[in-house]
Amino acid sequence: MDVLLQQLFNGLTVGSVYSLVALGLTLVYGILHIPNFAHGALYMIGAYITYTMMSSLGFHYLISLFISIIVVGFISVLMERLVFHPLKDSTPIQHKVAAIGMLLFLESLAQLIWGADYQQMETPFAQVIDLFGVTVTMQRLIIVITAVVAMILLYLFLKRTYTGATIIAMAQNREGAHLVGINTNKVAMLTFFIAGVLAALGASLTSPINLVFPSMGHLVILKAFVIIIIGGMGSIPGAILGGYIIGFSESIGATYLSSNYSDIISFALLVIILTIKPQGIFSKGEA
Amino acid sequence: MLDLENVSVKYGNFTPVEDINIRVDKGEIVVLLGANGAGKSTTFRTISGLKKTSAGSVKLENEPIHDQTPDRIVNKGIVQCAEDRKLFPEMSVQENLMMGAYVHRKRKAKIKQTLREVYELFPILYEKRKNPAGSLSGGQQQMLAIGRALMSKPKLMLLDEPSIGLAPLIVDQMFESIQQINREGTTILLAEQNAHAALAIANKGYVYENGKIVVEGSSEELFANEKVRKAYIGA
Amino acid sequence: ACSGEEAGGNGEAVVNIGYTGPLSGAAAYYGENTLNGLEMAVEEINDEGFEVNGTTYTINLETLDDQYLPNEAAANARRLVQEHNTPIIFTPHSGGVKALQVFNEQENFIIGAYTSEPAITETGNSLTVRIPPSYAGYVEPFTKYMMDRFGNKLAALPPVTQYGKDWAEGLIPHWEDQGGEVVHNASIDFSKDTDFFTLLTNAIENDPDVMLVGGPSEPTAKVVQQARDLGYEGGFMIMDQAKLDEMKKVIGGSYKPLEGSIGTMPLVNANYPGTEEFVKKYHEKYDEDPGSEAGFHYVSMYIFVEAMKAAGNTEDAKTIYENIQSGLDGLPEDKKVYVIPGIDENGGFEINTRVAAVEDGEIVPIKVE
Amino acid sequence: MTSIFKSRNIVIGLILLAILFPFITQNEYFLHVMTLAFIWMIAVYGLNLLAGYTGYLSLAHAGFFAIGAYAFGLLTVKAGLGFWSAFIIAPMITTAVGFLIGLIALRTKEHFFAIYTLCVGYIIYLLVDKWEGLTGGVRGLIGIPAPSNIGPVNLSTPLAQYYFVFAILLLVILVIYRLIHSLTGRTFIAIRNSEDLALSLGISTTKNKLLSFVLSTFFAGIAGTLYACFIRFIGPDIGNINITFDLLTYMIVGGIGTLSGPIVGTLLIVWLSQNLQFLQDYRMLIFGPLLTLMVIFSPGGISGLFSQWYAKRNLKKSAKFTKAEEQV
Amino acid sequence: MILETKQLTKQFGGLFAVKDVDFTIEKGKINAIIGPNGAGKSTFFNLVSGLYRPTAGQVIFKGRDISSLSANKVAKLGVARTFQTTNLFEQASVFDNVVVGHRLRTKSTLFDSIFRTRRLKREEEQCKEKAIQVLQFVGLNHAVDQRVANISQEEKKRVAFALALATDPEIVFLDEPTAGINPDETAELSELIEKMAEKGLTICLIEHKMQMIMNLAEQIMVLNYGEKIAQGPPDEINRNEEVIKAYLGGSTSA
Ligand SMILES: Nc1ncnc2c1ncn2[C@@H]1O[C@H](COP(=O)(O)OP(=O)(O)OP(=O)(O)O)[C@@H](O)[C@H]1O
Ligand SMILES: Nc1ncnc2c1ncn2[C@@H]1O[C@H](COP(=O)(O)OP(=O)(O)OP(=O)(O)O)[C@@H](O)[C@H]1O
Ligand SMILES: [Mg+2]
Ligand SMILES: [Mg+2]
Repeated sequence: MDVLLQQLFNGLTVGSVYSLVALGLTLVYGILHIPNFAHGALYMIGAYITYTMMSSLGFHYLISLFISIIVVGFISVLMERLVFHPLKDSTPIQHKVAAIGMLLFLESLAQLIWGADYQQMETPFAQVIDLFGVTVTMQRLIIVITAVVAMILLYLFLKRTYTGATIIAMAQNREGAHLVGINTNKVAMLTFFIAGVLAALGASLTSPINLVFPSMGHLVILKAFVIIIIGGMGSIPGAILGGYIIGFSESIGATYLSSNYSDIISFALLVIILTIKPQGIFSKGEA
Repeated sequence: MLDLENVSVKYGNFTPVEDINIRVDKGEIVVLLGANGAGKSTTFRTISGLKKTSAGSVKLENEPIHDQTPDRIVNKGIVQCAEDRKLFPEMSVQENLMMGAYVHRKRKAKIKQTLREVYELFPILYEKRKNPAGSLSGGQQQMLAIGRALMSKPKLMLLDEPSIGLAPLIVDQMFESIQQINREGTTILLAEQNAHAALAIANKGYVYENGKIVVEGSSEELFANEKVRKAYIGA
Repeated sequence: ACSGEEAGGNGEAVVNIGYTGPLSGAAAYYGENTLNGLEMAVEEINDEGFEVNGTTYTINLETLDDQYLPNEAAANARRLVQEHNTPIIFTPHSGGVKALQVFNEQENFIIGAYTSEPAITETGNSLTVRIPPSYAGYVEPFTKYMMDRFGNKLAALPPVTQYGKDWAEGLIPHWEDQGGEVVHNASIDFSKDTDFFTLLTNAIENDPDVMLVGGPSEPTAKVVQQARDLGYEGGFMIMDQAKLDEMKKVIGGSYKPLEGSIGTMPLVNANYPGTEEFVKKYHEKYDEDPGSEAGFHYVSMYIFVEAMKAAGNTEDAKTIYENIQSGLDGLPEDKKVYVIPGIDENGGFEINTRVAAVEDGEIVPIKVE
Repeated sequence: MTSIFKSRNIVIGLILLAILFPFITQNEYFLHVMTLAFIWMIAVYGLNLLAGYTGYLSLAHAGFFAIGAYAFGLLTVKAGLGFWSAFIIAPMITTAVGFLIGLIALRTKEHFFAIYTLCVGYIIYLLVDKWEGLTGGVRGLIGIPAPSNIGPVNLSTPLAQYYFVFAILLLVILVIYRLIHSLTGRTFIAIRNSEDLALSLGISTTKNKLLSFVLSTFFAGIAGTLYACFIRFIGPDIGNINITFDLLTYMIVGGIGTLSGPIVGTLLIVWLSQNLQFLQDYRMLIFGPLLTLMVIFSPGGISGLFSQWYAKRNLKKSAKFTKAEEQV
Repeated sequence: MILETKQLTKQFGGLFAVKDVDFTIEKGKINAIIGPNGAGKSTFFNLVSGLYRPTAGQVIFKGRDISSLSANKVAKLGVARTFQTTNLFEQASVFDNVVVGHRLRTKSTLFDSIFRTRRLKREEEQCKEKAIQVLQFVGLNHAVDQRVANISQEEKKRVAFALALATDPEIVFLDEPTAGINPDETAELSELIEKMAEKGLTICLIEHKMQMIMNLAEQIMVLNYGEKIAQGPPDEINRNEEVIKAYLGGSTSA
């Protein structure tokens, strides 16, 4: 087994998940111009819903996953309606705080419903494959492929369709969007829906190789922030690229530096980058 | 075509627009004159549905629109070119114009055509089509705003002080283009400080004084009106 | 001051016993387990109550959440003493214990400390009882068994908790004394590491014969599973917090992936006098198998009650503390979920540990001399 | 000027109340909770100075709190320094670190700043958590000494500690009060409102932002130090992001950018959570939404509400002080 | 001559917003910069006031090269400016907006603030007096305690003036001070500008309203595509072929 190869693959898997989460975050940032701290909670809820569908209702993994992304999509929309819409013309700090409030709420809600202990999610795709010396489980292949497909679709949607463009337009000037005849409420809801879907997708994909617990979103969301800053806030390609950068630097870092400090790597990376370039690397990269 | 009947607007307990009546007929150019804070922009915001009326009704071709959302109103053919432009700063000039044609998104060919027209009207925009709108100068942004409004081929176009920050030469061009746009069949409602140039091209006008309409009439009448001459033509 | 006073006029007196532990946050599940043990004991005891020189007492368990935070634990303890004047306060984490030790002697209450941190009993606090066994008991049999069966190259992958660290630090020196070698040593953080593959890949790269893993059963099982996925064929030493039987459920109902694992004897398989009954009752109450946290708290509650009886006193912590040994001796057979012969001079319970291993897909007990 | 500090006698009243509190409640536990609340207040004032008056929301605050606490802990336990010397040096250390981090962090703005500090805070937490050699890792630090006597005054009893912490809190409030109502404060507020304009008015934004940041870390440092010598055991958790969120909640509920906010918010939440014990794990089911509702319906927090009502009641004065109460 | 630019140049990507501009401003005079939109007028202001670093060339203020100084240092030396879009502290009262204006002339440190030193008290008085004084000067005595959010466009312009004046400048740069202001108000504002000049201030303003400029300015510079195409007294400029072509077009009397 070649470590480097294996670790590169591991990095690819994790990176894919990071990218998915970061994408949603960056989209919402674009619309709201606020970092949605509650995004990590959506991620966590997504995992739990899939888990419940499977364990309590005995649905197939894929069906559960589908239900989960839809439900979380709507929860996300709800959040926009109830929290961020009323706040649309208030200060950045208010936005951040509101988001944090939601985060705390959803987490204790999850604990109330599902309890605080580690849950673990079955997957029908547990088969182990061996690709030229690299150990690959089916699940991991699925993670990578699904993620990539999802990203391509999203990118086309935003670049090639008018509806996609409205998201970006609205991100830059709400009233301006009104004046050209865009229904900004629809756009906002659409964006949040997409973000929710991506979060739930990421979570449901990765849960079978990991664990499900109320605070599972914390670190992921923190890293997602690191990613979108590295990638330039609001930049789609930036988020994707950033996701993989972090994914790889972690798995490689854990191998050749120290596994105990592997969490710090991504943050250190960020601190270094912002120190050199306060606006992020690809800050011009408006999607 | 457009009728404002006894319209009042409130910001909290403050009433920037009170019981005004405005009538715009098809093919006309109508101008709103008035000091700062007189209520012109508020009127415009109300027509566009960005601000709700507290009393009275706004009718387009005799159907009320004051309860409609801004995007609906644009779809009905009323587009506004706002005082503070409301461009998409990080989008390129061309992308801004394309968004202007959002309501016609289905008809690609038509959009191309209109785009060409706008570039003819404002060549500078063509030069800068790849630059982000935010990097344009004050005046260039003004042109872009008007261009974007034109892209939706509106029936009725609301221009809020289009001459702000424009060089005299451009101001003249601007008013010419407005006339031209009007000739091509777009009805125009114009808010202006620059009463001289505005009245020169307008069919009729209304004069605001803190929220109420104090004088109205054909441009000739307004030219003749002493009060108006003193206050707004500065002659 | 409630202790000793007439409660509800039914001629019975009440002893308040305190508990402060993590009932929210990441450690809540652990906290709940510890509490379950106590509550079960209390219910049983209150059925007929217990008699201390003449008066019949029942126990009133006052529980407070401290989110695993020392300062919260301290605040709670002060509250328990102030408002319920509790002679005994249980707390299941070393942070809390340390924060309580700052004032438990002045305030005169016993700390029922469920932590294996040696330091807490070495500080010479005169009113601390360390409930769980030190892992010392496991180190020797684990090492011997693994070296005999698999070899002497060890990869240590303890969880980043204090518990995990202590365990590793307890085991590794002994392993090396026995001529073993530690080829890889890194800790796993279940709440932070997004992918165990990365860590395991590195560990397995040094092809160890044995892995030291631990933590709650689910994640530990996960690690075992993924190690197998990556083609690891050696043995696992499993720290006592994880239960072989629970892990089996997680992995899919078979002991097969756990082949060659050694760990604490699952309470369900252990044959202490009181175990079977306890497991049964616990199952009825919470429909899941009890872990050792629950078991130990259950039995300690009984021990303290016995101690109070022996002391003939339900209020003065010192007197009660002095009588714990007699409490241990007085413990009825059928309550012996664990057999605890004595308490050492530092206030730690002396418990003889039971060890089990998986051989050919079966749980087999391992002799500990 | 906040309405509380508006009329001198209310202030004096409150101070008296605080002084008499221990005798009113003969309850050590209340005393303990109150003392802790005071410590949090000090930290919240630090946060408020930066977020409320200068417009920069730092999410590394718990990190600096932890640095203060650990600095004190290590100085006394490992370096064997005397109580008072450690008590002076620990906040200094915090401030020094704050200075260095501020230099870099303040190159970023708004959200970048928030996230940057979020990550800095997390790094601090991870370092405390993982660097066992120094901090004892998850095991934490034990054996931190209680305040040693000042001359005859014995500071080891809960009562004495209560007054000790209270005295320091008063000092902090006084300092903040003077700061806010001085040119320095006006400068901060100017920056909060528009940095470009501030610049063109000859205000060195870099210098003043750094000043505000360093001050806020200084207060976090003091709070941390007090925490360490009050609880006398510290673990990595005190550097955890959740603590920052708590402090944030205190500030927002009380009223961001107001002088009375930190007191009101902290007292309210701390006592609520003590009495919501029956809800135990689910406190956040209440505080989370509370936080959100607060920023939606009353961005000025409770103090904001109060001063609005006060302003209505007393229009003439309103113009003078609403601005200080004005939320960011 | 109080301020002078030598070969001043600012480049954005490929575009020269300002190119090799030599301009001298006479002390105590009212100078004006005109030019088509996008000519580089605002950019020129941003260069002189230190918000932008020049790509090349120098800004010399009272014989000292200030091209590399940061905006706040430039302001300290006595260069004040207003913005094309007035950005004020909306939530605060007019008075409080203006008080900070004089901060740069004070020395109080953190220490002074905390210990309420004599110096602090003195300087605070000084700032408040200054505020009152300039507000009176711009004719806003009536609005002192109002919230900026509630005052009219034209009053906001005056507040902006007051702020600039509060910094005790020697030269004031005004970017389109009367944009979006109707004629009679415009007249009032130009009176105010003259009043400032009489007080010995040097003024440099950007305007498109020719009538006003022609009456007001003693010297005019015309920019086009970032380059200086003419400089001189109004009547000269009025007759300058190139200027008419580039800027004035037919109607000089717009
Ligand atoms: N968002 C708002 N909240 C409160 N009052 C407002 C708001 N917007 C405008 N106003 C007030 O409404 C009145 C009318 O403003 P409006 O912008 O319509 O005047 P205007 O005629 O367009 O002036 P201008 O010539 O400066 O554009 C003014 O007194 C203004 O202060
Ligand atoms: N930040 C920037 N990035 C890129 N280009 C810029 C930037 N700022 C200005 N420009 C360009 O520089 C040129 C000059 O802009 P400037 O704002 O100085 O014009 P102006 O003379 O003030 O015009 P107006 O009278 O319309 O305000 C314009 O072509 C503009 O597009
Ligand atoms: Mg207007
Ligand atoms: Mg300009």
